[in-house]
Amino acid sequence: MLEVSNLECVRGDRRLFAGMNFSVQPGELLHVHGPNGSGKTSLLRMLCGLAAPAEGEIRWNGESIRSLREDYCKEMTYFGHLAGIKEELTALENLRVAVQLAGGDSAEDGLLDALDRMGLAGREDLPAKVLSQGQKRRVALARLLLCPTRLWILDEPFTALDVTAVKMVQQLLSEHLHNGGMVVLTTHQEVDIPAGTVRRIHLN
Amino acid sequence: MLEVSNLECVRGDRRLFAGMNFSVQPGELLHVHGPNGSGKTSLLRMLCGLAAPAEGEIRWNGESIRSLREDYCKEMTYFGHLAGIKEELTALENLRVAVQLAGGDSAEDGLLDALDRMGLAGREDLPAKVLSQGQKRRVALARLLLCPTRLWILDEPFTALDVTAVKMVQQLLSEHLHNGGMVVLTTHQEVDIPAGTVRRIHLN
Amino acid sequence: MSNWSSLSEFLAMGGYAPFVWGSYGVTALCMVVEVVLLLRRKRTLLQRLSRTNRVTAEVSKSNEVQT
Amino acid sequence: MPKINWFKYSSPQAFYPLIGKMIPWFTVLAVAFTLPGLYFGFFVAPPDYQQGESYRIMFIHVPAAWMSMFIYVVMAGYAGMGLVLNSRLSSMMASALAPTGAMFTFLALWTGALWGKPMWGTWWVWDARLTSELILLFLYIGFLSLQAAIDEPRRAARASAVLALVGVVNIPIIYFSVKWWNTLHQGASITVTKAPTMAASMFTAMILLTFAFWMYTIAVALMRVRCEILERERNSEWVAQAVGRSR
Amino acid sequence: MNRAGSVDFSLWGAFRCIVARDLTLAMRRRADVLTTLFFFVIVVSLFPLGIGPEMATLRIMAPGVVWVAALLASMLSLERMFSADYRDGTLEQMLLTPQPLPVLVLGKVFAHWLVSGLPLVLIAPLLGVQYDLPPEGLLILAVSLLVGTPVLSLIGAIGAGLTLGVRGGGVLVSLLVLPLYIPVLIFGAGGVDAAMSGLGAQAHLSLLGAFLLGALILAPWAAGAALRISME
Amino acid sequence: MNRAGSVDFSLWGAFRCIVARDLTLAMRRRADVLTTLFFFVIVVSLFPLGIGPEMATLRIMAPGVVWVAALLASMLSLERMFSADYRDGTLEQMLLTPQPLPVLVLGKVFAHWLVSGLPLVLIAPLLGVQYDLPPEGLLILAVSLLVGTPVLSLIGAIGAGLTLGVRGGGVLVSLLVLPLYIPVLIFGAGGVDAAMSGLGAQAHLSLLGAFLLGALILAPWAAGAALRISME
Ligand code: HEM
Ligand SMILES: Nc1ncnc2c1ncn2[C@@H]1O[C@H](COP(=O)(O)OP(=O)(O)OP(=O)(O)O)[C@@H](O)[C@H]1O
Ligand SMILES: Nc1ncnc2c1ncn2[C@@H]1O[C@H](COP(=O)(O)OP(=O)(O)OP(=O)(O)O)[C@@H](O)[C@H]1O
Ligand SMILES: [Mg+2]
Ligand SMILES: [Mg+2]
Repeated sequence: MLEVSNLECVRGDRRLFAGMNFSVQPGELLHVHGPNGSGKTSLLRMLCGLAAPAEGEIRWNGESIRSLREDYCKEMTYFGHLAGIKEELTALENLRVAVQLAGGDSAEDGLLDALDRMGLAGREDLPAKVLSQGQKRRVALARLLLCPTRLWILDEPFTALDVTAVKMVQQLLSEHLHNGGMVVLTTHQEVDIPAGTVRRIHLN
Repeated sequence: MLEVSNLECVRGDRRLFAGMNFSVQPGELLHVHGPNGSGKTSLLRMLCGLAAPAEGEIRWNGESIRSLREDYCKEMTYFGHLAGIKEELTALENLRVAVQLAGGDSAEDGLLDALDRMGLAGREDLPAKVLSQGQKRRVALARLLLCPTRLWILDEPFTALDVTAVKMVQQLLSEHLHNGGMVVLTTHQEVDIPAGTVRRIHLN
Repeated sequence: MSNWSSLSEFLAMGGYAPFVWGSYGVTALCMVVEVVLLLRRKRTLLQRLSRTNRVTAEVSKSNEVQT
Repeated sequence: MPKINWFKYSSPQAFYPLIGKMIPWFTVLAVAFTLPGLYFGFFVAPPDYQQGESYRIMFIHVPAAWMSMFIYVVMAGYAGMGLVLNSRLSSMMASALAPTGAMFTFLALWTGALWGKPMWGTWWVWDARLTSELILLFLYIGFLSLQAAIDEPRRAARASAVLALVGVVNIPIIYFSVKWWNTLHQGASITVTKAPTMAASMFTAMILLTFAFWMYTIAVALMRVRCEILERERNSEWVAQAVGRSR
Repeated sequence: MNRAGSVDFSLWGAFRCIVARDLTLAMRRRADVLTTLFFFVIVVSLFPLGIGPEMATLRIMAPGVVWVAALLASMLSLERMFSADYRDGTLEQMLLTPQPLPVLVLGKVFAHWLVSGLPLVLIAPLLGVQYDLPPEGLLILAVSLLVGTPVLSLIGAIGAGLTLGVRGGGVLVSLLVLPLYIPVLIFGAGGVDAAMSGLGAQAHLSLLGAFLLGALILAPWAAGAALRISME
Repeated sequence: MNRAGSVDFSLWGAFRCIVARDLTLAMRRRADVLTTLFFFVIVVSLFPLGIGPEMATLRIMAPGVVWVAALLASMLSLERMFSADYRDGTLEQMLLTPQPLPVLVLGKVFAHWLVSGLPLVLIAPLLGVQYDLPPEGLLILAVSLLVGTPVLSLIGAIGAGLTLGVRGGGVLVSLLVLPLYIPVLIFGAGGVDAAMSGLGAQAHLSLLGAFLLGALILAPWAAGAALRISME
């Protein structure tokens, strides 16, 4: 369970938000929304431990994520504005490295299967640099299918995806919630998740 | 008037499309859509003269854009996946340089006004690197308010924009069409333009 | 009008064998390697092309543009 | 206004079969020059009274050095044509010549070094001619690396064409600079000297092997051009047919 | 404030706009400017450490070492000339403006030289003193760098344009341009040598001047062509 | 195929995975590997052009020049160690994997050395020949580079980590790491000098070995910390 208490974020001269409290329980999706520049990305980077909060604490199952560090990473997957795809590696190799380092199961069949589900069948052996904007994001998202982590932190996962792919990802999120996973998400599009509890935080 | 005849696009081993014909008349919006990787970006880059077609020709008012080159650039504005914003310059400076080079009117008042309309009032003097994803795109889009070009070529202009900003841009497109402008656009979201003719091309 | 009375004398090159044969040998080697590499390149290329040809033919058929 | 379409005159499609027919001829010619060249070089030409047998390196050293320079100029010419006339075949010829040119440059350096050890007692001196040959090798390597670093063949051809043209403007400048640099300082204690009085048989051997190298270069370049054509035109109908036929 | 309307925006205006932009950028990341300079100073100072402290040897080497260091410093800063613009899309926009490309390129090269070449010229005499160069040597060193470094920037622009977006561009560019830099090196260092041995550096400097003229005329076109090719 | 389950994926596995990944990347852009090498060769060849062709002078300079060139080549390739990963977001992901960061860093450094250090060691004797070094000099040159270049990569990793995302990082990194490289340079070049003057290079080489050991133990931690700071 992810708990946030009294969180404050300061960027440059500006205090983006302060005194933020919330928690995410298994089976819950937290949709952080707000206009451009309201601090969504900043919040998510704190939640996954990349940035340090100005004030307040973030706890995972009761312990501060700063002290857990690698143990927290074992249970969390972050997907940011940057897709984390190496242009020279093929789609398959990209996925394999990501899964291996995350400690997931990197059997060849599973990888191919995941790419297939993301609509990349036949592109597995193309270097990522020749893939289109949306295809690259799909490769990155395929990781979600293979990492057995409980908390997903996704920063605008729908960017550059076409309608089919957006549906696919929403379906995936439902499944994850259904299995007791947790999701923190930002997006400017509408989220339509059939299963699980959806909660919202509005930043301004 | 933009005319395309018998256009063919080859990327790597793959022929993305061939034998494409269409024209864009004043007051018309052409919405290119299609799934990820169908060749929308490739098409737009050819239309603005950055990439050369494998076959076929693109004409502006009856002359090939290859031979017109700078004269064509005078009448065309391109907005790509990359926003074209220098991180170290402030929002205002970014806009000023872009407008000056495009040959538009770079009076200070006009620039401030445009940034204001894009919802960046009070951020004019922040270096672009501290702006959020969406705010950067807004700075880039402000250019459209100041460049007196007739043809706009926009590759996913709504990416990372919040709801208010999307509405704003759609309003802007309507006005442009109303004044006899032309627009070529890709986006995975729905386009809702009150004025002008909207035509669609579907790539697959 | 031969310069050499025996094969071994020919091979010895008046004591300069490593230099002379080193030059001629490397030259010949480079040329042979270049030709072999080229032949191999052509062979693999033809194989790959005839394989991908079928695939692209199908793709371009389904890639008709609809306006 | 009808524009001349240069593609038509140098279309790869038209040349592909022609090239196929030319390759065997040049191969035969290369062999036909090599054999008598080697015969003259080893069996007719007498030993040098100063250098003994080591001078026989000259019969490949000098042709290799000549070729390395000729090829660069020819390559730049083709590259320029490819860029200005936008003719695909020319830029393919340019990229087909480069590896062979680099090889001859390397060979000139290699054979020169092997000759230098017995003659001058050292593998290398910073003499003008030697240094400019080394720089030529760097230019070739730059050309090849640039081409290797760009995946899109069209872009690779055009980018390296610009480089080749810039290089060809620079080659005379580099050559004279190096020459002047070297002579302004106290000259290196030994310089590349002409062979004393060259016997006719020596000259014949050298000329024959030069022709052999030429023919070899043409044959190899044509072979490479055939591969390039196939690679760059792999989407066209005629390649599909040609490939079908050759299988 | 520049209140140029859309009509009378001249070539000179475009040139000035680019130079002003690039200088502003350089001022925003002042560290950049200083680091080129420090790189130069450090490389020159490394040699005595690698070679040993005898002044006689060092004096012979001085012009060569300073010039090679200038070459390397100028080459390293090349990467910055276009690649940031390429990555954030401003270069794409620049190619699509109605201004002639060679003028824009010339503007960028000039700004680049002001930021990375000029400081070297100014600091070089100081380094020459470290190597115990006589006054006439110091003067010619500075003058030869003043005439030579713009040539380096101009030639470098072509290489930088060609390697844009190419992986490993940073090192590749050195491979492309270093051989082309050689004449500048030879006449630059040679001029200082000549001056020190009392032969007069006139000839060397005039040749450097001729290179500069040639490069000024040809390089902007070539670099412009290179940029267009890289954007395809 | 590596069929490691989520449980038994060991430190060694993580190390191997990173090394394999980086070597694959290097093979994909083979030009990169070669360009570091050619850069080294070209820089070494530039010096005679700046200084003059006398063999006696050149022989004295040789160890210093080769070592400085190795320093520069290794430093230039540093930029590649993390910055591509930083830009495309893979570094961010790497920091968020459950593997200990120093192990991942060590993997990256090792791959980097294989690609950019080892080739220098192999080609250095050839360049020594151009400078007319005697055989014992050539041997010690190669050995000292073999022990010294990994130290350069390790120290460099710290600098590369610290300058990530800083504009003009490429030059800034040189400013940070060159001073740290100096001891390696002194003992590396000094060893060759000593061997050539018949004093024996034992002492120099052992010191280089000690540096290597120290760097192996400390640098991965420091570089890991630098990366975390850069990502904030
Ligand atoms: C690495 C060492 C060497 C290199 C790079 C080299 C390079 C060259 C080059 C570029 C040429 C053609 C020059 C021209 O036609 O203007 C040439 C020609 C020649 N070289 Fe070398 N050379 C080397 C060593 C030697 C040595 C050791 C000798 C003999 C002692 C030698 C004898 C000759 C001769 C006789 C010619 C033909 C002369 C002429 O046509 O003017 N070279 N070499
Ligand atoms: N160093 C800084 N100085 C001043 N303001 C800063 C600094 N860094 C960030 N900011 C401000 O903080 C906000 C950044 O927020 P963030 O990137 O988290 O936005 P976001 O909610 O993700 O927006 P978007 O929807 O556009 O992605 C912006 O308003 C930006 O102007
Ligand atoms: N060098 C190449 N080799 C093979 N395929 C390539 C190459 N370059 C591009 N492609 C293919 O061309 C397509 C690129 O299309 P493009 O980037 O125009 O897509 P798009 O329609 O803009 O997609 P998106 O909606 O994801 O932005 C992709 O399918 C990609 O795989
Ligand atoms: Mg954001
Ligand atoms: Mg696209």
